[in-house]
Amino acid sequence: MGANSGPGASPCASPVGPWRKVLYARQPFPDNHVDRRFLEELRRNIRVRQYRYWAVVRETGLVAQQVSCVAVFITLWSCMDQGRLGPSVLLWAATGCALPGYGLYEMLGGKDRERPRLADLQSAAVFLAFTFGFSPVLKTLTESVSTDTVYAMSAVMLLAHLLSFPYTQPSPPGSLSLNAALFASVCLASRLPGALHTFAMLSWALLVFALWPCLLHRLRERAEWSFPWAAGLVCAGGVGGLGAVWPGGALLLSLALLVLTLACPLLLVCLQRHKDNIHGPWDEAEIREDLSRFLS
Amino acid sequence: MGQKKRSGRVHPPTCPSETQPPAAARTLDPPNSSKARGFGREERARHRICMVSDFFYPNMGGVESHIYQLSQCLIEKGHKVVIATHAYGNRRGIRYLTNGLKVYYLPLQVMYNQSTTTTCIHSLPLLRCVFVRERVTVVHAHSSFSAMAHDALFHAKTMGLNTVFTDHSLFGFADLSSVLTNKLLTVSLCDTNHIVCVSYTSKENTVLRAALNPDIVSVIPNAVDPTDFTPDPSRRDNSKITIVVVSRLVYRKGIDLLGGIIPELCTKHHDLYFLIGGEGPKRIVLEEVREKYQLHDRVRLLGALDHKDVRDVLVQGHIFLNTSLTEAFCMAIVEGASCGLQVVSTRVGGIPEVLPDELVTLCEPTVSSLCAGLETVIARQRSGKVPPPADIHSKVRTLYTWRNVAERTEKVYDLACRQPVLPLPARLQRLQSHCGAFAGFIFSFLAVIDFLFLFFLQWLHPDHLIDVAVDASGPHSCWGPSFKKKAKDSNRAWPPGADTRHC
Amino acid sequence: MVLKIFFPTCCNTADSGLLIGRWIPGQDSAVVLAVIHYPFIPGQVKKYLSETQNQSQVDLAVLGSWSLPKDGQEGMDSFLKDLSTIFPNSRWLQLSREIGKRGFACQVVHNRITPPDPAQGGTDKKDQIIFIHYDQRKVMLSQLHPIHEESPGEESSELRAVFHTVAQSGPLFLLDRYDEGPLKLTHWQSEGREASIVVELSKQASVPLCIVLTWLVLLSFQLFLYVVCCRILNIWPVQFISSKMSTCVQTAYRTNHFQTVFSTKKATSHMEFMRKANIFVSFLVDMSLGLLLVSWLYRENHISQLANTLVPVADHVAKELQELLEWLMGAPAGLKMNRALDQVLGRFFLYHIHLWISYIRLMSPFIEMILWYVGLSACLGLTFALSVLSDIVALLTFHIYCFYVYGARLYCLKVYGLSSLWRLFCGKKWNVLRQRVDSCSYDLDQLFIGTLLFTILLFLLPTTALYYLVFTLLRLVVVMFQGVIHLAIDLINSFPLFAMGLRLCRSYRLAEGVKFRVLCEEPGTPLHLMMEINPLKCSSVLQRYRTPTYSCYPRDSWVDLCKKLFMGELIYPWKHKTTKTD
Amino acid sequence: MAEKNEFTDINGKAILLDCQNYSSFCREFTVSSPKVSLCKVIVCTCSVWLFAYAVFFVTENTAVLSSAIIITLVGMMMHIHLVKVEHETLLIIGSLGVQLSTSYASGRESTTFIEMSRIKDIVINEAVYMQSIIYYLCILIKDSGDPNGIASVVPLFQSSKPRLNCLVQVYKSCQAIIAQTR
Repeated sequence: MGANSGPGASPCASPVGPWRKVLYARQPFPDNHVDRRFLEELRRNIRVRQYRYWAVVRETGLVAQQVSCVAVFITLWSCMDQGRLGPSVLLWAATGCALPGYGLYEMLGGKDRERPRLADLQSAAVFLAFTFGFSPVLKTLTESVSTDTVYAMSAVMLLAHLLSFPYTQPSPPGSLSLNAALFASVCLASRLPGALHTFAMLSWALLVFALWPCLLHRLRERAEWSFPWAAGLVCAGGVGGLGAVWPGGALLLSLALLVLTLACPLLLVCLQRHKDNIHGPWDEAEIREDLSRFLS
Repeated sequence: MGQKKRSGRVHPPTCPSETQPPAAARTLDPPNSSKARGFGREERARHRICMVSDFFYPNMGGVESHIYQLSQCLIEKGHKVVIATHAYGNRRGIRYLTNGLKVYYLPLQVMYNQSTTTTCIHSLPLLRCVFVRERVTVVHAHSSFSAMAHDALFHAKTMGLNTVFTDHSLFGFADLSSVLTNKLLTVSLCDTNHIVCVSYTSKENTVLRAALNPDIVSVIPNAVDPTDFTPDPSRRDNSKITIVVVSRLVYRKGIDLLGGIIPELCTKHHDLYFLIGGEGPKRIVLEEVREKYQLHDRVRLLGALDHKDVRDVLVQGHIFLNTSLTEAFCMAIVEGASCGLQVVSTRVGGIPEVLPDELVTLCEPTVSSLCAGLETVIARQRSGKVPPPADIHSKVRTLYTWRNVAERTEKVYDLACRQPVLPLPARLQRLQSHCGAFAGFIFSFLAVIDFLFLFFLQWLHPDHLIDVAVDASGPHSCWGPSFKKKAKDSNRAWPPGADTRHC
Repeated sequence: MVLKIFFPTCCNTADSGLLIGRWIPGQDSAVVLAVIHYPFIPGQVKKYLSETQNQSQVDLAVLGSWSLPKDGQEGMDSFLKDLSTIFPNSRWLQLSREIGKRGFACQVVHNRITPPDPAQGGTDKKDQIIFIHYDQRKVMLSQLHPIHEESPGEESSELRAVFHTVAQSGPLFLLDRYDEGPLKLTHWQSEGREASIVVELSKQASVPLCIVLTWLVLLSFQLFLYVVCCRILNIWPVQFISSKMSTCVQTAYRTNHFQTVFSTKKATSHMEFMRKANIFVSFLVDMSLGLLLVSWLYRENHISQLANTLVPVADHVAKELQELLEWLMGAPAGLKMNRALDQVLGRFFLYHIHLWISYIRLMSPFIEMILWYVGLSACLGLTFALSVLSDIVALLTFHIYCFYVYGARLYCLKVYGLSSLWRLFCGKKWNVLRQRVDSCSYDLDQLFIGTLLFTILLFLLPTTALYYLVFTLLRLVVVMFQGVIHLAIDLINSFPLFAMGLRLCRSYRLAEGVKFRVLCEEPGTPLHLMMEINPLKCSSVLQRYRTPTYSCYPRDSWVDLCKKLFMGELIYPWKHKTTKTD
Repeated sequence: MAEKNEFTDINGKAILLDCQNYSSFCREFTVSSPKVSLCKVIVCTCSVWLFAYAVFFVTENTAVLSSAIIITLVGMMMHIHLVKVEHETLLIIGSLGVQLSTSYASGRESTTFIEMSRIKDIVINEAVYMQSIIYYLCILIKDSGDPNGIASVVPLFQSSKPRLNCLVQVYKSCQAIIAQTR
């Protein structure tokens, strides 16, 4: 049947019953028959998310504050490089920021804490000891390398930090981003005049790049309302600080932040309208439910 | 066409392919009968077909067996068929399989899972040599994953041969890789004479991907050889209910779902046993499940199966389960049903078209739905309201046969040969108009280069210097005295690698 | 079926008589070995055949008759036919040669079981016979390759059987026309036995000489070996050092050779004989070269000149190194390196050189005496002298070796540290159990310290790398020098001089196979082929007869040698394959 | 007795098949390719020398010229001694064996003899050669281990590659000889 009515046999030769989309039954239609029901199961744009503008803006706050964190760090470094700030001042400032921050962190943490305080203390001690011990070495580390090289390296590393920062789940900063930031800070710190400067710089690096994201994450999950304020604060700090050393840079930074927080979300929401993707029975079915409950 | 002949010709590894000279094959297929058949349809056009694909024996899979079986049936219908694929290890050069089916293992560089590297150009000399010396009229390329197939289409159009392409797989439109692949498919199919898909879903998919006119796309399903998937109720143990799964253990086959189903059902039914054949990266999932729920005695992982062992595994079970997430045409469930099992499968891709509803239970690709489906089938099995395996087999055996596939493919060839092959200017126009400015430009450039290269080759090594191959295929050209010598030679020279000096 | 008759060229012109030879079993071919002339008494022929058969395990037979028509020998044919009755045989060949015709006529008379019609049998078989002429002497002396040691009884190859038959039937050829036996034969040395006095004498003398030599040499050697090997060598440090010192290796090697050459038992197989001969010749050459060297050394005291040059050279090398180090401690090639580390390393190495120089000074007075005694070792052969030289070089460049080791270890440490810290840098770690890189989440302080160390190592790497590079280059120079010496030694030790000489002078002695030439075809007569010997190729002579030695070529391929160099692992490229230390 | 036929090789060059018929079971096939064409040699040398002269013109260094001359001479010698094959001969002697000999333009001749007891068969086979697929004649050597196994394959007429029609002629007479003598 299907044999004697292959392609070439006219479809309207013997229209016996409607065409069915089955392979097992031999039908009186040619193999290349195109039915009216061809492509009827074609679907377009199922499950396309519609974003709300302000929600997106709120999310971009995280990116903005990370950028301005870098700005803050650079500000501090340049201040110290130009000698406006002494290392001791910075160290005191660091302590002054670290203790309340830790307190806040603990307070928000509530009852359930996975690490004992002793561990925190221990790691803090380790950190201090190592940084202090190594700071003379670090001091002499890059003296033979030219300054431009060092700047370029640290710029690249900071960029890598910004790009690889885990914005989606910033619980502890991802290792690559943190390492990149620390590498950059070591490079920068090694250009500073004294060993104590290096020490101060590194401690600030730890503060800005390692501890602050943890605190911010804690803030986001415990006190949702406070997140925009914190982000705004950091951004303001970044712009202001940079303004103190380099006004043009401050202008650029503020522009960048504005584009980042306002223009980009607008673009996303607009482009979302032009989305057009095809779905149909040929799509690979994805497994929605969580199967990990059977394992583990 | 007795059973003996068919069973003698199933699937390259099982058939006595290489060792059996065509002279011996003649005992299975007496010349007088073949002559009679031959005279029967002398008037019909004979084609000289070259099947091109990266995937062929010793590699195993759906495409491979499809090519092999189709070629055998076409030879039996009096066409001349040769197969071109790339060299596997030291299996290089020319080999003969059953009935003098000639296979060219061409020394092309393999890039990524058995697909050759493609520059659209470098494979021209070898393929041209094959096409010319075998006097090929139709080039039939298989599987959109195979770079060699696309190259062959490209060169065949350059040489002015008719082209047919069979697509065996489905593709999404979501991610970047599929976007690129679809663009390539568009390019290589836009001036192909005819396209064959294995199911209507696959046809829709291909038409969308390659932006084709649906009239030049035929649907010809795969087939299974019912004679080597026969039921055998004595093998199954009716004191318990056995669920059989035979598939590669990869994500696309939904092994994660299976990992969810096993504990669900095993906790409910205590006489339920799982028999899982196949190998793959997802095996670890099943092993973990088995560990966690202490099911070592009830879930048996058989590992990789040879094709000849599949039937022995199938007949031990009551229910055949298929959890694929995407399928163009699922041969596994047909094989399962042909062995008289109750088939439970996911409703994805072309699967709903494959079996009538009384033979298969379709479910959504979720653990809960599959479990529900299995529950009903198990209940039916318990109450004994299932038809006996022999009936199921007798229903299935007539559905998909290679002979039918061959007949329909033959018609496709006739159709393709009636169509003209585009000359270069028209082809360039088609490319420009069809596949966008950028890709169109690039590939029309490549087409011109290919054309010039062909000219160069024809000047360097003219066609009349290429010896016309002595036909060793097909019952009609095959049993002449001129053939016997050849047959003797060619199937004598089997030492692997030794019969090929590729410099 | 075609009947093949292997016919010796020397019998072409023999007088009429009986053909003596052998039917190759299962091959349907006959090897003619000699011709017995008239007059003879059949009984004596049979007796003679049987006794030669006992001497050489070849089943000889009378194949047929050979007639060379001369005046006064007409009417021979009937007589020849009758002979076949005297010597019963399944087939009886009648070869006859006409004057003026180059080919032979041949008739095969079948025995009485098959229908006896020689004429008919002869005529239709005429074209089914091949005459294959062969040079008996060459075939007898030549050795067919590839060599199978087993007797040709079980092996199918026909040519082997022929060669074997001819080679075995030596006793048959002892009888020549001048000794007054009852029989007269024609074969390759029927014109008088071929032998050279020297060879014979040496053959006679070799056995007692061998025994005496063995007693002299081996006793001393065995004693020496016993003491050395069993007592001293097995103590760990000595063993270790001796495995490093090429002189000891060479000694051991030579001793093995002595044992093989001067073993009292005769060399049975061809290979064994060739091996012995090769070793012996190469040993002689080695000795003579060594003696030449000695004679040069001890003439107008070259020794002292050598010593007087050697010390300053070593001194000079040390000076050069010092300058190199000072250069490195500055800004070498404009490279900026970490000053502190640079200073540290530089001082360290300078101190070493200082030590070294003082060591040289200490040695300098004794150098000449040492050289004098060492020079004597050349009497044992050039190879000894060379290996001693390489050892001296190794000792004199010990400081370079030390520098190399320090540099390599330091560099290796750095590289490994960096690679593991780089994984930490990317938040991954090496899983030892699964042998792969997993991703894992580190604590803050781990990350911090890791990054700190990573930075430090990264910035200190160039300095170490430079030092490593320089000293590795120095090391490689020394290694190459030693490598050249060792190649020379290996060449002398392993080159098959005897086999090569044989191939060049007596090319038929080592046969790769045979080649055939169609002699003549005249319509009436059967086909005549000339069988010549196809000599072995020089390359295959080399690779077949090369005496196995400790090959001291680079142990690992160039690629992974470079890899090792890059990873800073220690390399010993000159080390012998056989020594398994580290 | 001896007939000569014109054939072409796979590149279309004319080759000569000389079939010498000594007796019913002993034949000799000689495939001789055209001689070294003088003009080609002249062209090569001239081009090399011109190039050398150009170089010499730039760098007034006479060593260039002498080296060019030496190179051409050595190259030509190498070519006629190692590369250029005058003719290839296949001598098949029933029940004794097959002898292949290749004689180079310089007169060097390399010969191998294969006994009949080692030969399984002589067949025409197909192979991928460079970028094309050719027919070639080859001898199948028995595997001493198993009776119907094949240890190795010795290709015939390797340097002058005749086309199928030539091969078929040689093949048929070889088969005839083998058939009648075993």
